[in-house]
Amino acid sequence: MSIDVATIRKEFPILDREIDGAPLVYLDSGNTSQKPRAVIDAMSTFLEQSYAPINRSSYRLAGEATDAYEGARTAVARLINAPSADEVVFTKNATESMNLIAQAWGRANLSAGDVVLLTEMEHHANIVPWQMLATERGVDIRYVPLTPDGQLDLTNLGQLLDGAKVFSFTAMSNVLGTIPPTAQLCRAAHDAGALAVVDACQYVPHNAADVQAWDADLVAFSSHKMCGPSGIGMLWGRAEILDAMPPFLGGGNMIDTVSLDGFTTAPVPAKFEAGTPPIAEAIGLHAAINFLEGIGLAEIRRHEMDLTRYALDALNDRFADDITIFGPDNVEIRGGVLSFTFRDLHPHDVSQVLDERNVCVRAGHHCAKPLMKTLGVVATTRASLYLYNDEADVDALVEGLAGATDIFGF
Amino acid sequence: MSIDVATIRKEFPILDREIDGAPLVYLDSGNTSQKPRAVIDAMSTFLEQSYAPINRSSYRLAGEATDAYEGARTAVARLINAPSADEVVFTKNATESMNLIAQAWGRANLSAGDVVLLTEMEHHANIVPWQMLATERGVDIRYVPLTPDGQLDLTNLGQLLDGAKVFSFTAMSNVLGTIPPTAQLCRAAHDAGALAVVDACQYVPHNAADVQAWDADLVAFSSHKMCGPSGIGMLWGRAEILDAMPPFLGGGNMIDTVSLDGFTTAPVPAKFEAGTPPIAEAIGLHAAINFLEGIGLAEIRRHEMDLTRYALDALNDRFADDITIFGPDNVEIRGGVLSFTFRDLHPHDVSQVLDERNVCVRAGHHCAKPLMKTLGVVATTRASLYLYNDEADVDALVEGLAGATDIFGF
Amino acid sequence: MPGLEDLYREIILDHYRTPRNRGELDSPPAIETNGHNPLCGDEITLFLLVDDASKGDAATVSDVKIGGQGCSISQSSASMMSQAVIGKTAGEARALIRRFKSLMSIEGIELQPGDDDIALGDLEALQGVVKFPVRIKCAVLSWNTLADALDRATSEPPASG
Amino acid sequence: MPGLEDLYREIILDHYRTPRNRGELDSPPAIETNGHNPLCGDEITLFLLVDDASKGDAATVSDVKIGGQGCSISQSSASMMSQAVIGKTAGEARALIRRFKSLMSIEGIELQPGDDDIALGDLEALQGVVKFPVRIKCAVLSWNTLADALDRATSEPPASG
Ligand SMILES: Cc1ncc(COP(=O)(O)O)c(C=O)c1O
Ligand SMILES: Cc1ncc(COP(=O)(O)O)c(C=O)c1O
Repeated sequence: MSIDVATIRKEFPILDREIDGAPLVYLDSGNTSQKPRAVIDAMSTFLEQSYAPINRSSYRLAGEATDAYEGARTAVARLINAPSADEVVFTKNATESMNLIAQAWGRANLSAGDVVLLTEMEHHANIVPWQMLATERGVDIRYVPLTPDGQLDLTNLGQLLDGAKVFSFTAMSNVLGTIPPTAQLCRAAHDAGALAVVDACQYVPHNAADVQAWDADLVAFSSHKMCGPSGIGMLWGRAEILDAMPPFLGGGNMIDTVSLDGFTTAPVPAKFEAGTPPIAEAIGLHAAINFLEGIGLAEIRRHEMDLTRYALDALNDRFADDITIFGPDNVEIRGGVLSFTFRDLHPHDVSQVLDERNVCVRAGHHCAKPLMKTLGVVATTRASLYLYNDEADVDALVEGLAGATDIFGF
Repeated sequence: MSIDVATIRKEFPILDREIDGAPLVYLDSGNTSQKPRAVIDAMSTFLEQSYAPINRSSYRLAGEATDAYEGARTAVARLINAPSADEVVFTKNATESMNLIAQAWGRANLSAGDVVLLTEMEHHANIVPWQMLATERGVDIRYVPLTPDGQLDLTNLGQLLDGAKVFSFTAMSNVLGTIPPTAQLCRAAHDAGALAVVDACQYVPHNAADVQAWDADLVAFSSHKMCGPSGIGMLWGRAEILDAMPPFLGGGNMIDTVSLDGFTTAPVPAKFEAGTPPIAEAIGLHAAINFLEGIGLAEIRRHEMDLTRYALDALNDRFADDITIFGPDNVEIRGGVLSFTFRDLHPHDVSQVLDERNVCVRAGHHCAKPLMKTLGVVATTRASLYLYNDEADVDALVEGLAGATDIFGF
Repeated sequence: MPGLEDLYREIILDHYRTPRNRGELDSPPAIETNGHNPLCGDEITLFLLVDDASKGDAATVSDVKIGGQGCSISQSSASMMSQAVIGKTAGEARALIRRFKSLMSIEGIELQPGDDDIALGDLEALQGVVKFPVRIKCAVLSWNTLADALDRATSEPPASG
Repeated sequence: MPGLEDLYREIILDHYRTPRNRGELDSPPAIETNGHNPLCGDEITLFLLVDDASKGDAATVSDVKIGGQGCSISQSSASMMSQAVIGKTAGEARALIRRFKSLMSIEGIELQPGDDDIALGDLEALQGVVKFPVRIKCAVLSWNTLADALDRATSEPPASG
């Protein structure tokens, strides 16, 4: 069963946009995804007819808005198969979710000499918050190394986990596409007595996620990468863990009571949602989840596997030794993210030439500078695929790259 | 010169909504404001035609999105007369801005025994972050008391500021409407060698703000209270202060470089904007600022002064001793926020009865529990006015309150 | 939409205007428990006196007094509750809590055999609250506080003296 | 829209394919400065040798070498820059930096009298970059690095020996 990309494309108004007469070939969804009409409309309609504060006022309009906001929480829980919607915290983005973990859980649980295990393919969002904590607390950070084809090298995992209090890793690399064995890694973490934290930012938009099957402890992801609005992110955590964590940001909504002398906190999730939350954004996110579920996450994954296979073959066939695509070749364990170097061309120049044909890719370090170092490059060009991409998009990429030859005369 | 409320109302689609045949009387803007069509349309159009990542990719669409996002920053700077747009940081809400200050500035500058001066009329967002720091660092918090009519009692300000490292106060109370002499308070803070932090959450939406005239150091406010989208807040700070502050959240965009061993930070404002920001929200905020500036902040303030006068008189004339309205009576020093107790009725019941007529007010502690204690109440009913409210809205409030008599039979 | 008369039934207003069992009890021997609603700031102080606490569910609720401030719904609910539980055993009071919370459509309440048969009496008047979801928290505040108090009363070592 | 030919002029591609003054200088006596573009990860290492540093703006740039990696724009800009400043005084080099950054539409550059008359030579070819705003940072990276190096060269005490 493959999805009907032509129909899906019609749902995304921006894909109709032409720049200088050429259609948009959007291959930067790993960065941020485009939005279907259902999401845009859900937000406008809400703002036009139903916008109101949530959790604070008691008139009907406010009650309805609160229900709508909480409805989004329920949808998120369903999407990742969380046991309870109360375990879903809304943040501003996955980065805030990771900082919340590092700071609220980290400060309460880590002290000098404790070990945090990360991997060499993490996004800065899963490195810098821990490094900040490391500086403050004298915590040690270790990294799981990579195999030459861009998988986690788990040979010494036991040793690396020895003494670790937390193992935090990405469920899908935003550079290599690599999908590590998340459930196995969570088990290993638990066997070593460590907390299992999953950066699911790239995984959730493209796969059927199941936090219970993973047996993860804390999971972070973002709305804007899964057809939802910007300005809202998610943190899921097991109730016992979230309950035991101290608060992160202080202010309205997260309190139980406040006096001049101190405060007590509200129960989770309110405890971690200080201030006015992204209300309309939660409504848009709910529409995005309904949209993705309507198509089917497993079907989306299947489509992306097929398209990734197509792209790997098309690029390798056409450019042979002129292109180096990083990450595993087996699409069973890689998502639709294709980072590559092309001849001696700098990614900025590659992206510039592609942009001339409206092919949108990202050139740079992809917020994964340590990984760039491991790969021995300063930057890569990255094309990333989503449910609205098709073979024509990949073909446009291939043609665009071929065109680069003319300009630079290699 | 008064504003044309009838025309302004037409710009707000939700004000056309009727519930059970009655029009909406929205008197909860102090909580969160409604959105004009210009804001809703700016966001939809952006999502339909121009959505792209900012600061990360180099194709044209991304370049345009980055320019649009930065354009919002320039608009914010203009709105508050900041010397430079680079001093404007986008956060998720004013609460995050306050936490950023308390944590990034506070951790770097405060230690045991240092004094933080607040006031008794602060919102939880300007109390709890400091209390969290106080617990962690052993910092002392003092509070400026209030006069019986709800102004700051500045009699002992010098003494209270003695030894204070920071004086953080609201430029307009969200409960009392009180507008303290902000410039004078900033001067007093500086004379005492303290940092002047202003919670301008209620001020900026309703007044022409000028951070340079205030001579403030750090200022926090929210988009959703000023006709802009939810999910985005602002922090303005003097360049030297922001430059010297350590980062708050770690991740993508806020770094200069990252290795396995550590990271260095990007210049302000990127330093404080970790992760994918509220992109479409910044676009909507820009439209909101244009909308407000088109009408004129001084004109909006004038309208609200008139309407507040009208409301104070109408309520006091009609209900005399049956109503107690808190805060100063002089509209020169109060904004359009009317918190009151009505007979012996509990605010929840008052709000319920008003809701029957579609009059939306907030009942509760308004995220200012310490102030409730000072006022000697558990909760109040609060009607808060904005540019789209008119005398008919106030009349509906008065009639609704009169109706409460029938039900409870007082 | 449901009208205000569904919410503010006469019997509710009566309990609101003339709350029963308002006051305090000496603690100890009574158990004093506090509850509050963070949304609106309502506070309740509940004093519970149980005879023969060591008997657990078979112990008797011999007195209840209510203090604190709240809206008509939370106050009348507390007042009716106090009337309903005085003289009951702890077990019967717990069953009534379950029955009432299920009436309020609170999720996750597991009714036990027989709970459905418990007579609600005046409390039935609060049924209309369900149509006003934001007010449900007001109605159950005192009941949650009672549940806390019962747990403490029947688990704590008896007050010495 | 501007075409790629506006950006990738032949002279730029020539400097990109055959960068001038690539390499290193002993440091000391040369000043070594690093610059990078956080957006794309480009890095530049600039070695600057100045004669008679104590003369300040009158000191002479006697040699420049460039290392690091970058795109065609940043590499060619660095290459052309190195050619343009070798032999100039520090003051002339600073004037050229101002002139070039103003060509790139960088805000806040205060041109000084005479700056406008400075001949850009090959550097003129980079003018097209302005039409591609995201690439401006690439073009000015080496210039900012040179500015740093000049400041350090003419302020630091002369290397002993
Ligand atoms: C793997 C991974 N983790 C974390 C992030 C951070 O997400 P956000 O920018 O939404 O906070 C990203 C996205 O850039 C990512 O790809
Ligand atoms: C005076 C004041 N400060 C801070 C806040 C917090 O703003 P936000 O909820 O947007 O973070 C509010 C709004 O509730 C407020 O009225």
